[in-house]
Amino acid sequence: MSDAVGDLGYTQDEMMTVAASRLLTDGMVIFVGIGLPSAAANLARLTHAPEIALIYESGTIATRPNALPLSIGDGELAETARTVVSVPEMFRYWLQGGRIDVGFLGAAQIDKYGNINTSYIGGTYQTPKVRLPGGGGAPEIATQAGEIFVIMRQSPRGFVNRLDFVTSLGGGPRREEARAKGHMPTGKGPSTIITDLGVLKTNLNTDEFILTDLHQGCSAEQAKRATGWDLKVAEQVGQTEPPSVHELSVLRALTDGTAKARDDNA
Amino acid sequence: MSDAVGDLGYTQDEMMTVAASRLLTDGMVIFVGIGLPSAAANLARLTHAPEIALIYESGTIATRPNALPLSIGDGELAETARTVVSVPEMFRYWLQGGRIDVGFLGAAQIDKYGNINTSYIGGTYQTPKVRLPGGGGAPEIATQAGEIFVIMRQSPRGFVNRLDFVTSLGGGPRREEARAKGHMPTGKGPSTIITDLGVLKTNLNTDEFILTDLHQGCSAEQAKRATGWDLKVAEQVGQTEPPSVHELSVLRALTDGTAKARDDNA
Amino acid sequence: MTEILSLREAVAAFVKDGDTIAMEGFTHLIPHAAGHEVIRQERSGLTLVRMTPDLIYDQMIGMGTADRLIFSWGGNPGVGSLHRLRDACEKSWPRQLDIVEHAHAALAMAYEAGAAGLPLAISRSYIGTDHESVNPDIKRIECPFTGERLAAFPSIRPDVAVIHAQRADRKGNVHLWGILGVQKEAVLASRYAIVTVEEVVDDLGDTAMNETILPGWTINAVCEVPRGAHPSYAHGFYERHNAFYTRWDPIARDRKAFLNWMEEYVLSCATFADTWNKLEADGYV
Amino acid sequence: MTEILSLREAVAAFVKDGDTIAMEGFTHLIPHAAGHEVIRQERSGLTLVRMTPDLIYDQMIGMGTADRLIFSWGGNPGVGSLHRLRDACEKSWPRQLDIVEHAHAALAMAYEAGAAGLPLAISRSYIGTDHESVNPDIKRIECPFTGERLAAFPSIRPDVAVIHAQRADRKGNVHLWGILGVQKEAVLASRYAIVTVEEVVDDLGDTAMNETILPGWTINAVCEVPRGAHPSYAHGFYERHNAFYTRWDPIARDRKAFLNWMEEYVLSCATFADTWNKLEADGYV
Repeated sequence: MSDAVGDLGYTQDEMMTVAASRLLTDGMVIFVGIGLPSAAANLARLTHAPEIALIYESGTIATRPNALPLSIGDGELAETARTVVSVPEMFRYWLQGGRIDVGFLGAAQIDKYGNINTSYIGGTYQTPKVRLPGGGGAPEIATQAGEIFVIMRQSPRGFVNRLDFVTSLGGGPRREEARAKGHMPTGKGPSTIITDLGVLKTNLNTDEFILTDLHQGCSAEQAKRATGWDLKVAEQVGQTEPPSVHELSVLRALTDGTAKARDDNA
Repeated sequence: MSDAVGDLGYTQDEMMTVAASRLLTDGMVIFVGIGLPSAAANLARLTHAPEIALIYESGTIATRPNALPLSIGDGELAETARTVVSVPEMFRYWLQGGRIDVGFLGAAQIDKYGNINTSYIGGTYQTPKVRLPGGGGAPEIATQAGEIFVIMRQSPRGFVNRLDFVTSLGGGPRREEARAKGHMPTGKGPSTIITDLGVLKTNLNTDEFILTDLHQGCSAEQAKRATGWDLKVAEQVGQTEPPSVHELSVLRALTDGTAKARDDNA
Repeated sequence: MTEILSLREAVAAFVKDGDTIAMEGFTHLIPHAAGHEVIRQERSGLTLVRMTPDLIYDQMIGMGTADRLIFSWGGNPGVGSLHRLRDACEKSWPRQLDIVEHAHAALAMAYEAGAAGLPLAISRSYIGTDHESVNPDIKRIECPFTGERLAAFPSIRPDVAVIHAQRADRKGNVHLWGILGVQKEAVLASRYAIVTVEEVVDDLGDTAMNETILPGWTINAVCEVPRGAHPSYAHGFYERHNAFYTRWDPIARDRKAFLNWMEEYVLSCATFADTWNKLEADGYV
Repeated sequence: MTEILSLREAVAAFVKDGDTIAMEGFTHLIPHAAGHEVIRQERSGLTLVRMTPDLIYDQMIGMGTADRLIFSWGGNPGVGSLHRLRDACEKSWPRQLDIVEHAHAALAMAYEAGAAGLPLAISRSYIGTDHESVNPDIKRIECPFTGERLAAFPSIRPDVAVIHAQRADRKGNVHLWGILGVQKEAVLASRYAIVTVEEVVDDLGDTAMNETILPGWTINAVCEVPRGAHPSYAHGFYERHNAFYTRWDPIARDRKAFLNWMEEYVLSCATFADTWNKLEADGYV
């Protein structure tokens, strides 16, 4: 645990995951991306939000895995789900049908309005420098879930001033333009970005994401340096409560389970 | 059995059902209407076409009832089905998806092109003299199944010159008009009408239904009198083979089973 | 989140005069008891949506709860007419009933589009039929890729869906199987959903992985009403009561006989259990 | 009607150069063995359709079978990039690969529209994104009832669908459960369908009433290929082989390592059973 910080020896990634989990309240219906969102959502379920309903795009509804899944469609997600539906049904009835409170996403690149790029970086679309995986479920999650939380590490490469490609819509002028053309987002869009340094929320006046909270040991200066746009800082910046012993132990049990699952069938 | 005819003592309705069943060949996939079509289709399955797949609009696929169902969604249809799908799936994937060889319908009124009225008779649409049940599955079956067989008793009230309302499309000029408007029927439409007097098939030149076969004891004159349009008769009229002892006994076992099912839960 | 309520409470809380109501069930699992409760609570001005109106809507129409019916097949299956529906269409008794006539495929897809959050459904429907001339809800859109002109019609988005299912748990997770009809779609297309069930259980146990479940957060009220689908059926609990469907025909044929029957077996009963006891005492069941 | 064939026979009979092929499976039940067979039979000019290209298409693209890819998420789940896919996109190795980029929702609905016999799908997709600027297949249609401008895109109608399932009977009825993905839709949208299965049985027995069954008449060929989904999984038979996904990363990163691996474990093997034996002997499994 070389990057451990603070008294309890938690990492910044753990702080980020714990902070994200606390934003999920009991009874919420969450459309969960794989990786960090899945870790935060399951941590919430196993701590303060036992009746949270986790939905993965593979079709698993109200699933309760014991270890964090490695893929979006691991067998354990199906086994512990209340029911499993087809992928078209998932996107038609559950996401587009307006049955999701929060879409919980990761991202490769994000701009100050919460627009996300997961398609390509550099070069041209036809001949990209780096071809990324693409949007997956995110383009529709971003406009159809009630609101969007994004969890990603803060760095100038990820928090950029201009995206090469908008794979999933954020707020701001683009969202207004879409509405003006008669394209109707049904959710509120991205409201919160949780990073390894702190929390960003949209400013009601500008629709820009601004820094509202810092994790212990992190400074606003550090956050600004890790951001490719001119990051505004809220007048009152909150301080995140460090992970509790219970939160940390549950999170570590979840990730240990994952490592074990990976080894078991190696 | 007061209306029994012929040596074996079969009724004209039985003859009609047996004649219809013989048109269904093994391996066919049939979308089956309730009542006479269901009787004929199950008779075929239990005699010469064991691998016929019967589909009812309630969502039951490849069902094998022991008694004729009273409703389109009897429990036995579900219990003996290979699988049961939702009604939207039935109409989307199976019918509109082009997975049906033959749609097998009954009708209240039919015209010489095989257009069918099951909506209303007399008065106006808003204030009908007789309000009929409506189309149910038939409007899309008529245009989306590979071809359509119709089974109904022949009478001037049923075989009419002009319909008050076209609930389901036949062949002829209306079908051509629809195509010209860019509305695309994907099946061939009605090809055969089986009645208690004989069999009518479409004439390739005029698209009109003409009399091609007579059951034993029935005359072309009788069929013409039972038809509201000027029924044309084929140059060579075939003679239907009477029901075999085996066909009759299977059919009666089917209908006896139905009567029993009705009594059992009375 | 779901409340476990009596049927009376659920109807009082969620069904309002003038609402658009979908009480669904395709032959199987028709929520008859809930229909009785809507009649008892004297709702009026309803728009009723149902693929197959069946006896449940024959009774509701005959008792004057509805101004409008959206449907695709209105008969007494295997028996004949729905006489109260006919009387309303043909003679405006007890009041005028506007009808919006669809075909099964289109109506099923309109529910599906509602569940899918879309404003419209498109399908290869109403080719060469007269429906478009009497139903202004049917329009045409041109496929931008093929030029085909497909039927377009508004999705169904009821105020309230009412369905019957075999089981629910106390959190409102609903389990139904057998002939599924359009119930899942009706619930997900609606603003509110009431589910009557044969039994409320502590735990649904191990249901098959892909069985139909409506999670609690899609359901507003669950009401335990044993035999609440009668004379329809609940697979695994009781069979369709075919004889009752036959016996309904002469009752519904005559206005007075109908009103007497409704007085006796619905209006003068406080709950469906009372109705059931009377039906039993009088040899109906 | 279905034939029970060897995988070699099935691919030879139904997969042609230049075809549009959908080999589906959403994490679960990915038909990897069938992908190997297509590579062995040196098909070329294929248009590959798949929501999540996964290792199966990484291998097929790297071996030059495809000119075009229609997809919505192309990564190695939980590991990182599909390096062969990236090399084709970024450096046109081994040949140029045209990509048609969708989002999951839209691609799933395009399959569904194909299964439903429609020329197009409509959805509330691509709101405010750049997809429309690079994918000419995405157009807009105006809802005639609300004026909303919905995304419209052509349905997916492949020449051949290839899926893996748990079981089939000798008549070709296919039984699959667990995570269902878009396999039913892919099969019903396609002209031909090949299904590899863990086991062919005389009788599927009593499957749950509403479980997913693809009847024999929708399937052209069934091939018994035990472990044919590896390194993906078959619920009830074996688990996802996560370590293999990790191990694939360095192999796929390097063109030569990739070609050597494909030579050793695919091209020089006659069947998937041979591949499996080699993987076992070399400690992969």
